[in-house]
Amino acid sequence: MFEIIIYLLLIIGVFFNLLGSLGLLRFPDVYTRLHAGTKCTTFGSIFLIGSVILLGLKDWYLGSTNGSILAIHAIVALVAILLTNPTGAHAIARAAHKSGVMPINAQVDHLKEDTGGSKKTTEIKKKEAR
Amino acid sequence: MDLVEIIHIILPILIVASAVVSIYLKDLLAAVIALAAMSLLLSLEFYILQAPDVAIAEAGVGACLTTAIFVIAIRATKRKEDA
Amino acid sequence: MNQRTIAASVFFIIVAIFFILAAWSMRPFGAPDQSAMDDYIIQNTQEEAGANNGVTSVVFDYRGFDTLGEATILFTAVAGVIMILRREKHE
Amino acid sequence: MIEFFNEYILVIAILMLSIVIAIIRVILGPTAPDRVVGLDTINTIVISGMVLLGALYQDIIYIDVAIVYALLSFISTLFIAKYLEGGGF
Amino acid sequence: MSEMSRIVRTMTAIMFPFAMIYGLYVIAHGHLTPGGGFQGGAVVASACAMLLVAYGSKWVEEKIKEKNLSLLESVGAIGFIAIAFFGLFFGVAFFHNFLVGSDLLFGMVPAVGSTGANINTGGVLPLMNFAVGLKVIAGLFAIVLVMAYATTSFKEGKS
Amino acid sequence: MIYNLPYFAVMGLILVGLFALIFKRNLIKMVIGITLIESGVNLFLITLGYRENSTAPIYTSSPGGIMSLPVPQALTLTSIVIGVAVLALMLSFVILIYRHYKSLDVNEVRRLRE
Repeated sequence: MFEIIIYLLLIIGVFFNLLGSLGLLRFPDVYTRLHAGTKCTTFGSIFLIGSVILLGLKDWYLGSTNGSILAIHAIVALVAILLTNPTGAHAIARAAHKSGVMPINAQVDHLKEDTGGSKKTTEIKKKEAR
Repeated sequence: MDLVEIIHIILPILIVASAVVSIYLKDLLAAVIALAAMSLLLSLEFYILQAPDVAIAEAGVGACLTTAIFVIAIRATKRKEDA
Repeated sequence: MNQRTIAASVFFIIVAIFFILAAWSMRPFGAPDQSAMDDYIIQNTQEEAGANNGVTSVVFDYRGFDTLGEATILFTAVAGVIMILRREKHE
Repeated sequence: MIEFFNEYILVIAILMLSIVIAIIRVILGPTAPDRVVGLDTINTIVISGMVLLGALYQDIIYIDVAIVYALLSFISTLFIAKYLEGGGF
Repeated sequence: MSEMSRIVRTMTAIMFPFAMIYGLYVIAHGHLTPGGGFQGGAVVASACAMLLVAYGSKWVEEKIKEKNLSLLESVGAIGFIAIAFFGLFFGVAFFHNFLVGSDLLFGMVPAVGSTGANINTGGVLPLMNFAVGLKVIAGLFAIVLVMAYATTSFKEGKS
Repeated sequence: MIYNLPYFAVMGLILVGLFALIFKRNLIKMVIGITLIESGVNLFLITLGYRENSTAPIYTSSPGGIMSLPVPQALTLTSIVIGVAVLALMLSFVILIYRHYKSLDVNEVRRLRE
């Protein structure tokens, strides 16, 4: 019972991780690569670490003290990944846009128009954004 | 334990490959990124060579401090390698 | 392609051949030759140093002088960095 | 080793393949943000691989390394992003 | 100018106590789990570097003076050497582990073989871990802070 | 029985670092080369202390069995912290040289010196 769920979680996780890195290779520009390389691997890692948590809970249920410690440490690692990974992705996207990397095949770039508009509206929008 | 040997085989090749990349690239920032990847894989190598103490030290130093110092130095000097 | 580059190339090739031969004739991976000292440390670290972690007991107990030298080098390096870069702040 | 754990080894081998692909992106990437995205991907994959290896060795002390990486690996990303944004530190 | 966007600042303010506590855990459990003074010091210094990159070096310089970091590093070094000299005074030799087997703090001897974690063991090793950890924290963070601050002020004065 | 592949990785790292140190003229590239050599030496020490099918030398709830050697790991541990301190010192010198000569090229620095 437990093993079937663990197998399922492992299959889902490794599938999404492989898909994420493949998308990282195949996509055309930075922003789409960011989708593949950050969101997809984070989603896969949730399932992979979740399988380890389930393994620890199973050991704990069977009467081993190491199982609970394994599960708790894996939960801490999962929470750390969930907190830090989107922050890094946001920082990369913002830096890429500020350093002048444009999306390929983009017809309208709203952010560009915002920063290139009249100064007053830009300042107001900046204050709102802060 | 046969498939673990695959990790033992792939990982040194990747380490040397990223080291070569970090020397080959002309852009110094890209070289530093490749160096960070090398440090990351080196920490995984320490991990599977049964040295978790060294892996933690390499993680704390290589993941953050080395890259930080290099980026600060590149910020203070210049980015492109003229050669 | 001056003489300097040629001499450097020859030196590099000699060193490369030496390293390749050394890596080729190394003992097999995963089987240390002499491990008497390490076996002693592994067996006695819980009684003598009182620690479960063998590496920490080596760093701070069996080989404390290494750590003392490391502390000296770290102190010197930090003092050097502060001394080099501090002058810019007051200008 | 129990036979059940061989599946973990298989998963880790596939993760190695993913790391190879991400390394190719780090090598190819035309601009610096591409390479940073590749580095971030390698970070995440290595963290999950470390947790799986800790479960494979059945030794709880190994997962500490994964936690350290998960806590600290995005700081290098922040430094490089701040450099690309321009402005001093 | 020198601070990052609001998301990064908020997440840094959330993550910084976690990283700090985890680093102190690594230092304090150095004799039981993988870790110790060097590793925990590197983790805490990295956490402080995260604060530096998110809020800018000027903000950090106002909070933590580099002089105090220098002082802290000297305190760590003096503590390390003093513990080593205690081994000479109370025991037989420099770096002698004089607390093992006594009834004092950290004086218990663990059972031989694979045991559970008991934090009251280790002799002088936890104390040395704390001294060296203090030294490494202060040293590495002083390096990063001084480099960031000096180069930034140079650039702004230049342009 | 991996047929000495980690030794070849050590050799590759040290050779790549030496190549950068000899043939590159950029100062930061040379510093990167020194970092690579240091990483190679660390990997060499850890590789020397590895035993086949061993566990880490830590007794806290370990599964038992033979353990890998602790002394090379301890030496590597001190080596890493020394490495980052010395790296910071070298980069400080590089920043100082750039402020004096406005260049990172080794030949430029040497020529202006004469």
